[in-house]
Amino acid sequence: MIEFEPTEEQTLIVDTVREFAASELRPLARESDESAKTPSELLARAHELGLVANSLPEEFGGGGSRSALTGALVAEELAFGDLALALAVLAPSLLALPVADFGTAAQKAALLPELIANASCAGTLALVEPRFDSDAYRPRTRARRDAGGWVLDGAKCLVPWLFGVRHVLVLASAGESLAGFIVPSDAAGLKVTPEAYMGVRALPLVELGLDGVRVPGDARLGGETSPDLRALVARGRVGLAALGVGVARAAFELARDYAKQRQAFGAPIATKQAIAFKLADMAIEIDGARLLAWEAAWKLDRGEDATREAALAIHQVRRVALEVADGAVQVFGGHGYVREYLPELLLRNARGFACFEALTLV
Amino acid sequence: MIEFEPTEEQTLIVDTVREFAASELRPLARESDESAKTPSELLARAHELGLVANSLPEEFGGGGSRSALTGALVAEELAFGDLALALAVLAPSLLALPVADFGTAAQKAALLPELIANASCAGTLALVEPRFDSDAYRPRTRARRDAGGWVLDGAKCLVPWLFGVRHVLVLASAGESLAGFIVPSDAAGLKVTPEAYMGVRALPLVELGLDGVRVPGDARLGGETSPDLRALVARGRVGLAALGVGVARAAFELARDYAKQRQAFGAPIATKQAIAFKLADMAIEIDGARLLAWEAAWKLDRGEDATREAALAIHQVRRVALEVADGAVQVFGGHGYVREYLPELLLRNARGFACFEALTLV
Amino acid sequence: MISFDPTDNSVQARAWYRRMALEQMRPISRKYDEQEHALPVEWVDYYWNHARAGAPGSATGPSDGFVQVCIQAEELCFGDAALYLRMPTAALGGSAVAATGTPEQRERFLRPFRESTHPIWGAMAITEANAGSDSAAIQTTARFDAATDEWLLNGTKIFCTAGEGASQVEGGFVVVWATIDKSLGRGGIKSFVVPAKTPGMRLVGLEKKLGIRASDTATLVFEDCRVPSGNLLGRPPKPKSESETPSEGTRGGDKGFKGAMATFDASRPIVAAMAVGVGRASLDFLIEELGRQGVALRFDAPPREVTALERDVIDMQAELQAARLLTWRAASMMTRGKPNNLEASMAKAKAGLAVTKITQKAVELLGPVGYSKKLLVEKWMRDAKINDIYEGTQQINQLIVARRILEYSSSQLR
Amino acid sequence: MISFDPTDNSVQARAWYRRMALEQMRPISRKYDEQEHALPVEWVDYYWNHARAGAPGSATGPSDGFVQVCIQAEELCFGDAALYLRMPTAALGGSAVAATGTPEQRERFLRPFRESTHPIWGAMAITEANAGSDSAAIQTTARFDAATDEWLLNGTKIFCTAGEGASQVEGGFVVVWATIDKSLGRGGIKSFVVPAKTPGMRLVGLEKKLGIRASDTATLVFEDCRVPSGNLLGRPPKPKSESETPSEGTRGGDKGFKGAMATFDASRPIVAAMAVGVGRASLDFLIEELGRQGVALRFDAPPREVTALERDVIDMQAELQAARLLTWRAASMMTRGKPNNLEASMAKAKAGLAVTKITQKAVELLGPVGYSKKLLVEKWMRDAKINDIYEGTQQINQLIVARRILEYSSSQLR
Repeated sequence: MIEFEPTEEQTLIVDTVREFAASELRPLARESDESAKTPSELLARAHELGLVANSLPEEFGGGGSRSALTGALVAEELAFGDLALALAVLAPSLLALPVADFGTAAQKAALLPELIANASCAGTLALVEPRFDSDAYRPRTRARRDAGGWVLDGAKCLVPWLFGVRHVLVLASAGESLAGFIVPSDAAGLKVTPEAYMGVRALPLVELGLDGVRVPGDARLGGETSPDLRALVARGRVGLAALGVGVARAAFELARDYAKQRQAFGAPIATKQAIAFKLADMAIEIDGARLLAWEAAWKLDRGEDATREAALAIHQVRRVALEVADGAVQVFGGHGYVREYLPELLLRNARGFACFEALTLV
Repeated sequence: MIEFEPTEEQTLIVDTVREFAASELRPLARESDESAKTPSELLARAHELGLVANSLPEEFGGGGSRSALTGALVAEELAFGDLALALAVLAPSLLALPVADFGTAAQKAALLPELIANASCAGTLALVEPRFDSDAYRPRTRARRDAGGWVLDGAKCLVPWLFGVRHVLVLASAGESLAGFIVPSDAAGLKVTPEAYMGVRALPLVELGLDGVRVPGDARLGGETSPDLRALVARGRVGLAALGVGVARAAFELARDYAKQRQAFGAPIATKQAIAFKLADMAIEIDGARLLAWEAAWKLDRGEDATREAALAIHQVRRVALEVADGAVQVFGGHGYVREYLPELLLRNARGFACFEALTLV
Repeated sequence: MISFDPTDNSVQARAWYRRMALEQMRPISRKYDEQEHALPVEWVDYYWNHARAGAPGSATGPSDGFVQVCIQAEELCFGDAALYLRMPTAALGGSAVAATGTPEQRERFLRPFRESTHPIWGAMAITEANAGSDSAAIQTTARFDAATDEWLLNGTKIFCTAGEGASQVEGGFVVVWATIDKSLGRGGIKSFVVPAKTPGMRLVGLEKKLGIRASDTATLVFEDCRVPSGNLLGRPPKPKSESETPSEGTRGGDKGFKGAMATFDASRPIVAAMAVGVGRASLDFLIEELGRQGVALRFDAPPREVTALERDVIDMQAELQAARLLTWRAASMMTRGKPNNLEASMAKAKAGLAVTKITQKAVELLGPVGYSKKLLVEKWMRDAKINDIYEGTQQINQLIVARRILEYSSSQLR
Repeated sequence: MISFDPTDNSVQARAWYRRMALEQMRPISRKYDEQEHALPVEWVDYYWNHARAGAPGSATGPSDGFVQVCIQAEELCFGDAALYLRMPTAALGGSAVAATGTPEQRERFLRPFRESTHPIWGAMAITEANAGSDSAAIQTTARFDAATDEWLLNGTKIFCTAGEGASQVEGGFVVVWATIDKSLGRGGIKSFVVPAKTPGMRLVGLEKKLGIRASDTATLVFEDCRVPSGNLLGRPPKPKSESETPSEGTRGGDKGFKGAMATFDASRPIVAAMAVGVGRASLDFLIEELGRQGVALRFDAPPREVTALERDVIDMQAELQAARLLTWRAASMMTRGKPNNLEASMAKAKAGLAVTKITQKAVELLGPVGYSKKLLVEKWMRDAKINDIYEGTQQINQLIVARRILEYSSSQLR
């Protein structure tokens, strides 16, 4: 039956996360952006909440309730608090979910307990590459077989790199397929360089140089099953789409509240059609984009290929998040341009969705 | 010096044409659209005015003052009256201008006197082809040499075909270059089928089938000089851009006047920001598009390659003409949807610019 | 739970209506676009005889409720929106009777739609020359004649969809909005059922339109048109306190302007679904035609290779699906009995605009072929535009959304 | 005649400023974006010593007049918009003095900009916490002290561009908008020149901003700040009829609110030109970078092959050029002494919005590289956005355009 009401359980989770975002993320948003730092206590508190662990298999200490839809609901609420901190809080899933989905028994046993138990973020994922036409499906980073193992060459960027990272899942082209390799963070030939971007400044990001990085044969995610990881791209896009909806909603609500309170020409500016209709369009576009993200997540949960739905959702969100954040700056006028208020931060963050891929997963 | 004021002579011409468009075109717009007919007396009156002849060489009876910029000014004014009738009125230039620009002495002598003297439209031009990806620069209609002459094969559409057409300039790929062939309208193998489109209904248009149409060697425009006619595409785009600006301006002015007069909720709807700002945007976009068209025309008049400028102008006009016409329908509300008022006609006409190429020339 | 999985009933209905769209409607689309105002007899007869009872389905199985109604509207407008509007049904007039009529009125006016031996139509007459979006400005009057216990209607209504059928064919009816007391403003506006062929109701014209030409958009004049008091929709209210004005207290139906406006909450998702249907007709055809021309559309093309065409089509698909899901959400709330005024207007605003653009874009992307009358793509562009205008223009729906999200009354945000 | 051919003077100036942009500004763009609020000494000194006198050119040859000023602004903002705003010039304060001051005032306040031995700045202080777009709501007061023949200014001004330099460096000045009588509304608003370091004028803060971080956007507080009566801009008007209020008749300068607003007709084309400069920086870089990556951009690609990239770039180019030409048109009218209020707002509205979108799109099209701090593309996006906000937001300029085209007064269209 076609329905749009979260389950009671989902509603409970959403309420909890909303509260968490309001009390723990939003108040830190500005300060973390200015200092370009993720407060480490935040990760500990998020770990307590079990946001990531809840999705991971019970046998390794997780909650065992995996749902992309629930993940999308959670992501939106976190990003409503702050995008950079949301990405940081969810970062442990970057290695944990692929290992849970595609890993060999040995890989799961070796990595999941630590990823679940550890409050710091022990694993990450590297997909995007530092070129204008970074292609999620066809990385130029290549893996070739050599002496029973693999050699990786290439470059990655936009790799979340929180304190404590011990392994990075490097996505590379192995022949025609998209393969993943679990690379220790101190591997020889791996060069880690911190990066800075216009937005998500609180999230530590690095560029990775891979210069003949050698890993053993069993470092390939899924080992001999040689899984094609294209599905990860869709999981990333659905997660990002949900985050983008959260960013847009934050911008919309700030703009709405400001417009009702700000006076000009003797009345709140929200009473002007130019402002009111802009806010109406924002609300409509946000709801439409959210439903696209939900549909893609729902499809993932049914175990179906969601390449198309995820592409549509992220396409829409890229536009909507940017337009809504830009609209919020516009509603705030001069105040939208100064860092005393949040709209400019939301605009910088919103623009990131144009190039983000697999910076989160559901 | 960078300036935006037409010369006195241009102003005079514009005033004349504006008057002509107001008295002769606009009043016939609806009726000609409904009956899908160009009133033949209109062509005669336009001929008297010398709109086309004015641009043609004096030695054959023309006015000898060729200017793409003046042509653009004239085209806008005519289209402000009505697009279909403007295209009809300007149609004699479709063969005359290319012959004047590229023709051999023999071609000029054979064709121009008739094209200039005759009130009916003795010549036309065939560029567009009946497929979704009709390519102005690379027609699929091909010309191959055969026994000292040429054989043409292919299909054309959107060919203006007013009463009296005796020759059609068929643009075809001759090897790698864009060549033109002067084909008698009764040539063997030439099949002429009337067409109907959503817009410009008053303009008679035909599809041409060319099935082994043979023409002598001297039928190639320019003869042995084998000129490449790519420049014609730019001349067409500039003319169309100017026409599009005229259509948009007609829609804008109708919407503006209606909005000031139409009452809702106790005041003219123009006093609502949603309507007023839409009108402001229309005015801004129209002026911007006009300036792009002028710049491309100015470049043509300097004898420079205007491929880029013409592409930018037509790109902009395609969007602007459609958006403004659609906006006018919206401002008129229900009245915009009925054929008692002009906005719906303007919308249908405006959409045509997406596929028009060389339906007029400057 | 959140689910995008239609029930078996919906799946079955979708297939049933889709076949009807393709087999019964499409073949005569062009014909009745060209023969403006002609009655599409073959379609009217087919519908009356074979489709009136609705799609086959399990009465006991789970239903998507109002969402299924939207799916049906989408499929039929995927066929032809103009023919959809010409279907012999009670249409918006029926919605008004169903939503605001008494049980007796529902029975009296709607039964013929089940039992008549010939096709009949219902219609709703609201708009006037000087009352479009501003329904409260209605000038048509209803005066009570106590001597005969009748209402006398006087005024002229325009843009009345299905107004020819509803006013001229015995058994149908027109629901007419009229004011019983101009001094009461909105409070004075009531709806009256005027049966077809009632003396004093005259069909004076049919609009020639941009699109939906098979739909009869009528101008109706009412001159001392008499209807029994029982044709005022709703129950005459209980006697009220003396402070009430007599006209409001003793003569008005219990669901006046507000009740009538509330039927928009039901009709707007349907209009949105209709828009989505037209948009899908265009988009599906475009994709199929490009396929026939050897153009594959990829969702994973390398960034530097993505064509403008591909990106346009992705955009059209995303916009269409966003409009559809917003529509279904508004409908689903309706099924659950939740207030959906905001969501209904969101769906209508989004669908009207998105589909206007999608159908315009489809004409563009198909070049001269798209602009030609040889295909239906140009017709769909003309048909689609009405969805951005009727049942509240784009601007009116934006206004409603804005008021809701800002929690402003209609006097605070005008 | 219609011509797009710049004069030799403009061509020379363009080349001269472009070289300055590339050689003097670009190398320090990132540095002063990061060191927010630091004085870009090398640039300030360079400008003061080498560029203040303007581009070399022929005094007798034909000039593009105000269009050339726009070309200059475009080139310098092609270099760096923030550094442009930090140039030691009289800036908007100077425009106000030039437009509304007496010859004596022009001489007194502007001469130092030619003769000072160190760099100095001018600024304009209009905006207040509760008076943004609504300049008429200004709360800063000017009270006349007949005893000393001085005006006393009291109030707080925000968003004052170059307000640090203008208020703190001897020789510069701030033009302050203040009301001499709140009961007069707009009529009571006058402009006062407050020389740098005048007691009672305090710099209390500098805004941290999204972009243009090298520009000092100041908050200035005025507490019983005294300026001589001769610092009220404009000539004290001739005695008027008795019906005039004394405050308006005897103390006000002859160019009040309206005169001050008219300076926007000159400044808006310049802001538009600045926007175009930033947009061009982005677009030129994008095209060059794509070229380096082997992506050719065609204007004549076959329809089915046009890439999304190509179409985006064509769109960006058309939008940028439309903005530029609208700007030049408004400037050209200014040169000819034609009223250009409508055209100036058109240019500003178009350029602000177009360049916001162009710079945002450039970041997108360059993927992670565009979003990174390694390039200046992300900075240009941040810098560009201010053009959609200051000198009248997008919305205010739309409002002005709408009033003009509808011939509505500010009370008819609010």
